[in-house]
Amino acid sequence: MDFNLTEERGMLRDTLGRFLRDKYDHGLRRRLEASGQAYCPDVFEGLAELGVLGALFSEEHGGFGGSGFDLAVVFEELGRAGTLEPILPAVLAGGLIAEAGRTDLVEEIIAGTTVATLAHGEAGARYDQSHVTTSAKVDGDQIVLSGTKSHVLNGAQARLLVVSARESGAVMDEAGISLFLVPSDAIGVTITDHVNLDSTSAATVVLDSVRLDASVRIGSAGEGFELLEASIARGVTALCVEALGAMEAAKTLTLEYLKERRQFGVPIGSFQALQHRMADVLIEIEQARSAVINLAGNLHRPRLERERHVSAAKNMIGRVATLVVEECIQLHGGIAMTEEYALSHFARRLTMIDHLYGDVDHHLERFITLSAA
Amino acid sequence: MDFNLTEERGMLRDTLGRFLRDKYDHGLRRRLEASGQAYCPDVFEGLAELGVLGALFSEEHGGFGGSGFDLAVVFEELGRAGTLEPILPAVLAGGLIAEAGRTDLVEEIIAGTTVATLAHGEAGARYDQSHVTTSAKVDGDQIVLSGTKSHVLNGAQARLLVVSARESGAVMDEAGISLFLVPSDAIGVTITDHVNLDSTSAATVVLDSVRLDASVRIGSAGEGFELLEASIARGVTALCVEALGAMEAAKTLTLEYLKERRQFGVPIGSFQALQHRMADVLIEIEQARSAVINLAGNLHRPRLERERHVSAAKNMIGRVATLVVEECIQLHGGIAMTEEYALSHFARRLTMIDHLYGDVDHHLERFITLSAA
Amino acid sequence: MDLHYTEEEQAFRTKVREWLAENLPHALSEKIRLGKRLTKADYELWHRLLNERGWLAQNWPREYGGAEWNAVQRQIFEEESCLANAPHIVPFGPTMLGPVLLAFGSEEQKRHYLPRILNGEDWWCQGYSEPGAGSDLAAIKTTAMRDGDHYVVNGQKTWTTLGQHADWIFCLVRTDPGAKKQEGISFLLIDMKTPGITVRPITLIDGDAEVNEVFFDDVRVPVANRVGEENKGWTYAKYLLTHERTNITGVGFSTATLKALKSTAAQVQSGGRPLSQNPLFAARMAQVEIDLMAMTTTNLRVVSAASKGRAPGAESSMLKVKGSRIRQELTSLMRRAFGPDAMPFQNDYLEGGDNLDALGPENAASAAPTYFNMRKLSIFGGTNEVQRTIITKTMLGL
Amino acid sequence: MDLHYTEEEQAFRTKVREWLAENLPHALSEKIRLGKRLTKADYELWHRLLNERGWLAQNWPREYGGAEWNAVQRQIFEEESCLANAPHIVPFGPTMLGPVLLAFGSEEQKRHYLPRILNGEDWWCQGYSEPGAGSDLAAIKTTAMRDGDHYVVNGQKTWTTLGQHADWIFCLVRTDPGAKKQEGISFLLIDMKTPGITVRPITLIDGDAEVNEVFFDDVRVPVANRVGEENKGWTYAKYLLTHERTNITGVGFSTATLKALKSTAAQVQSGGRPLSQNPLFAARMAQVEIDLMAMTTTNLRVVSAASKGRAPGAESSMLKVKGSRIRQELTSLMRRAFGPDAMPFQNDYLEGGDNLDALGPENAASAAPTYFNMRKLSIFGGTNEVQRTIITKTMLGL
Repeated sequence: MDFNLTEERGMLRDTLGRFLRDKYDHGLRRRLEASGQAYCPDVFEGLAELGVLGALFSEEHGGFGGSGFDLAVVFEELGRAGTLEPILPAVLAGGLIAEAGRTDLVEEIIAGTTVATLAHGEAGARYDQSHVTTSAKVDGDQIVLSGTKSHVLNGAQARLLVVSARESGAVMDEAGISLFLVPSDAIGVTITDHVNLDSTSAATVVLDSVRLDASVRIGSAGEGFELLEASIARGVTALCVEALGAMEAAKTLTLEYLKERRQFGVPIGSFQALQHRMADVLIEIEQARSAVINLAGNLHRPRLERERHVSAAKNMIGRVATLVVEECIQLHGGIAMTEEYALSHFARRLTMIDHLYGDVDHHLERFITLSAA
Repeated sequence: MDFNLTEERGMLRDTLGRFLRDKYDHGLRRRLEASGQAYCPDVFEGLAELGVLGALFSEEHGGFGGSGFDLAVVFEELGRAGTLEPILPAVLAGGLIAEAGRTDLVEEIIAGTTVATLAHGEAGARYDQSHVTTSAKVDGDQIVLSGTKSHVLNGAQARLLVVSARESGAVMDEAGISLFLVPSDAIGVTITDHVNLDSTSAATVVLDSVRLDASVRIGSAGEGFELLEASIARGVTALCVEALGAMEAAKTLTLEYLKERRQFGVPIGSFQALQHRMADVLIEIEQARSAVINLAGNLHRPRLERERHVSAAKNMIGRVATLVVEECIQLHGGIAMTEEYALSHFARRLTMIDHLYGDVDHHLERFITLSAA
Repeated sequence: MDLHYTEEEQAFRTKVREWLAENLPHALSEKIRLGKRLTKADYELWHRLLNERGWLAQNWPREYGGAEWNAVQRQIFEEESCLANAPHIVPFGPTMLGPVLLAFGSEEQKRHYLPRILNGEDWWCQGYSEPGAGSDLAAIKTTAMRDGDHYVVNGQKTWTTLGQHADWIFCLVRTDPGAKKQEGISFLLIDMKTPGITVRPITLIDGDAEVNEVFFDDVRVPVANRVGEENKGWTYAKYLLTHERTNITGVGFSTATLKALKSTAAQVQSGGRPLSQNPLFAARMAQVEIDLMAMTTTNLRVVSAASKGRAPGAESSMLKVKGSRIRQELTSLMRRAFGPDAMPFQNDYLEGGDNLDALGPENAASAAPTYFNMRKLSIFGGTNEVQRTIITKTMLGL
Repeated sequence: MDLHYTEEEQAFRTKVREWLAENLPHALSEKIRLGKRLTKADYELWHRLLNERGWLAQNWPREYGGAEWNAVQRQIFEEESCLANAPHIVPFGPTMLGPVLLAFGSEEQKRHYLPRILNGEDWWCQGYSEPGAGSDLAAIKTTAMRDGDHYVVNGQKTWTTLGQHADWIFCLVRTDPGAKKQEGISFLLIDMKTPGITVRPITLIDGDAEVNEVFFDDVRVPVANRVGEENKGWTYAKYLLTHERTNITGVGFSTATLKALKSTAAQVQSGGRPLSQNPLFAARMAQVEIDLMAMTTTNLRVVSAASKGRAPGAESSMLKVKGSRIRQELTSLMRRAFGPDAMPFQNDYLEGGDNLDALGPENAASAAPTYFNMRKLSIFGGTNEVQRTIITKTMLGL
């Protein structure tokens, strides 16, 4: 047992942390939003240069990391800084692109010159990962894709989409789903951008008889679900760690506020009722950290074990995030409800993470099902 | 709308309250237990004289009350005093005996000369009210009862048992259940006593081919469930109000302790963290009170409305009771864990009430089902 | 003991319900249903309609154009309004300032200001909170120094709800800086057009700008605009706060939100069936419904006592804490119900009219913003922590 | 970063598991499984078996007959013991007093007392708490006045666990009544057979009498029985408290209880199916399992740091609060699982041997008593409130 980071990971964490503390703050996020930018290209480039994207991929795929703990190191710092740059899409889509053997594209992703994302969600799917109605029809040696994908993270900034579509089976079947590599400028692809409540950017992607060479299929026909689930497991790991970082940021802001803010002539942190509630917040954040460690450390395990930890961690993160958000706002008072105070960003991001890839209840039920299997 | 008691009920509450404050305390309960007595006959007689049992029955049945609010007045005071006398069994069995037209027996119950109880529970039934395996076989103009009844409240002190038994149908069917009036000294009846964790007395009743005249059947053959459910609704009302009284007692003890007990040189009630937790306890007790008022005020309504309030109140009482028990113990510290301190009785009674006629989860699910009906 | 409304009260409910059905404009109720934001014109329209019926100033006496309703009637109106998706009344004029003027204003002030509140000439806002004061409401730093027939006001107010629309602001100002905290405060009525006043909207976590900062820079206010005596303003402020707190339970809001939640959960599909049939979600909904059933009765108990003239004590603090928790839980469930569809931030849709299409279900856009907005319930009007302290001090006598 | 046990640690686990399988008497593990109470003889037997293997004094150095295990090894032993339904070690001698004597005792004291702890000659109990002290542990009123070669002890201790069996008690006594609270305290070893000592068992809410009051009435204790310096006892007490707190997480207990709970829920029928398939009960179980999975890792993080010599700070307070909550939740679920069968108070069954039949399922009798007993976890060893204060003071520095 060893709960220490390797030297390399420790160095990455330190340089990344320093870089973000220098470059990123709530003011930057607000400027980006005011100017309608989804993220800051300079920062994104800087992150790529630091090797943040490379850390997401194994050496085999051209990176220098790829394990759960590599994701952990990167995303805790990103979460703490509250970045908007498209790193999560690289986790969700990148592994699948690597799986397809397209090391050329992975290289571009690692270099930060190509943004790739996963186009999987659909209207009415809620958290059912096998809910796929977008159709993929074979026509000679071509594939024709038709359907609409929702909540595609950084869809409008992506040059490459990994699209899930159904080749056979009914709407909720796991079998029959395939994954396809689709350039965002392919004929028939229409991408409509929107901003999320947490300032991240997402898009609706309409595929209107998009005709591509059948070689864009990743893996075997109708057998994409397993790959997809594994990729989402990595995405959820990244999200959970990001949430942990955001919790740490919220905690730091709140502890500072409790010390600085005076009321009735004393710092509000001297009120015992607030102290004890803050203690519970701190305890639960440690629990969240442990759940995340468990997930990161089991990401390479066989499916059942891995997914049990995915659901355990996502459930824990969802619960603790709500506690952190609601308590940190309450312990602050009105100031925390203003958009110009940084906590509001972390509160929104932490809340929205529960809406991505399954919420507290979804993963609790899934944990029960997986445990019985 | 009027949330005040009628003058008569107000008087009953006041005299009953005064009587119990005079006669009942934790010392009496402990002496009863030490001497192996299930309850105090003197107090029981006194309660009957005050009209406590008469208040449980309508004028039609020889009493002078019988409504939900009559139960409420009586049981809040009983709960606050933490009495062990067999009044709840009179609610559970009494209404059914009245239903059977046996006003002679009801008179004895009201006078306190006869204890009657409901023998309905069975091993393995948990909270499923229609789980009845005890069989009733018609043999000419006789009925033969066979089976074992569990958790029969004051079974060993009762002279009359209302026994549920199955005349037809499968183990969980509502149809096919009948109710029978069985003297506890009938041949083939064996009653084995035990004490519950909350010092109440209960028994296991074995019916070994108990042969009785068929006239002991209450209502029509196989149609007893409806009567039973209505009677249990009254019993649950009594239990919920009793719990409310017990919560008030626990609250009073805790508020006193917070004021008197000093630590670090000040009363522990001056610690803000404890104050705020106590405030939450007080708020939830008010919620419990309202749920109980809703139930008492809807006890005479049609089945669906009545039972929705039964489940809402029992769920609320279960949740609040756990909060009250756990917080009042914690706010006290070690002293609350000693058997000689009165709080320990209220803690045990409040907890055991959740184990009677359905717990928090059982009634939440039942509320959902009833609401969908 | 009788849980049920009297025939008179039921008839009143029917009257309210029928009037709402006939008079509430569809465009307004649609905005409320979809959680869109109301414009100044929307509120003004609603106030005008209510005033035409005599229902705008519900707790004023009839002789001043009020409805003279008791607490039960006001409660019934609130429930019916919420269920009909009617806007709420902007409380600052009719509900808050009105009673203060009636109790403490001069005859001239009553004659001048009350009709203007009713006919919509004056939109009022509240100048109580100050930056840095928080729960310590009496920590007022805004000063009003006497200069002949005027006070010269300097300082800053904050969290001024809908102040961007206001013509007038009622303010707590410090007129005796030497006095103890709760003394030396006066209650001033200030025309927002007076030179030296600046209003700065604060964008909140939900993207809305419903509150403002108001800056006073040598603002000259006639002494005649003071309500009651100099340095006695805290008394009037406390009177107002009591009035403010009566409706904080939000039973009407919660009842309407629960209804909307159930209908949403029946529509949203999850795991191949309606979300309402998911055992965990159904349990969460049922739990809050059971809480609300009890809360409704707790509220009626207090309201019924109040309508008989008994003033609510620690009870109103209990109602505030529990009422805000239930409202927060309901809006949290609404957010959860929509799953990923609660993520898009559709500010234009929420601000706009009928011309914009929603991304996802039409009522999903407001779910998460409303959840965030409702966090305020446990903060303003005395934080839930302050309420807990009131509750225990009352019970413990420590 | 490596979540998994080293090969060495895994081999250690196997060794412990095999030894338990071979040596734990069935009669003992049955008592634990059914939640029955252990007799003095039961504990003595278990101590003897452990001592024969050299595993009784786990954190003592080998030269004194200890196992010299690090924190990870102790954690592994605890987990395996709980899963095997082994009794816990009565900690007062081997786990608590032992380390204090090793650190602060005289050579003579070590040579005399340590072997007697190991071979079971002396059963020790703890004289820390006093009536009225509660969380304020240093508020010690029991006095020890010097009289020649003796101290004369007067006062009262309480919550003395298993003191009814004890031969000796280690006590905090006040030797300088004039000194400040945490000064003037000494650490005395007192023979329970000394005239003037009275032990009164306290029956607890679960019907058990596991704790006692101990009264001292002019009890003469040789000065040689003092550990360390006079008036420095608080230092030794704090050292001991740190040792006491390391195992308070109860991961082993919780893991074993979760396993028993799952098996119970699979057996109990509810609504025509096993309770384990009831969505709400399954959700409660899964929720606490997820909490425990995280807690286990939190604990390992602290334990692993401790085994590398880093002293746990606020972490042990966090472990205590969360660990006690999980244990309490698990025993609460166990009680709930049995429904009405958790009601009968089967004191004789819990006290007795194999000859008595249980009413209802054999492991139902202990469910509610254990639930009540476990309320103590958030009270003793520093209440959870005290722990929360430690956590925030550490983080806030206020």
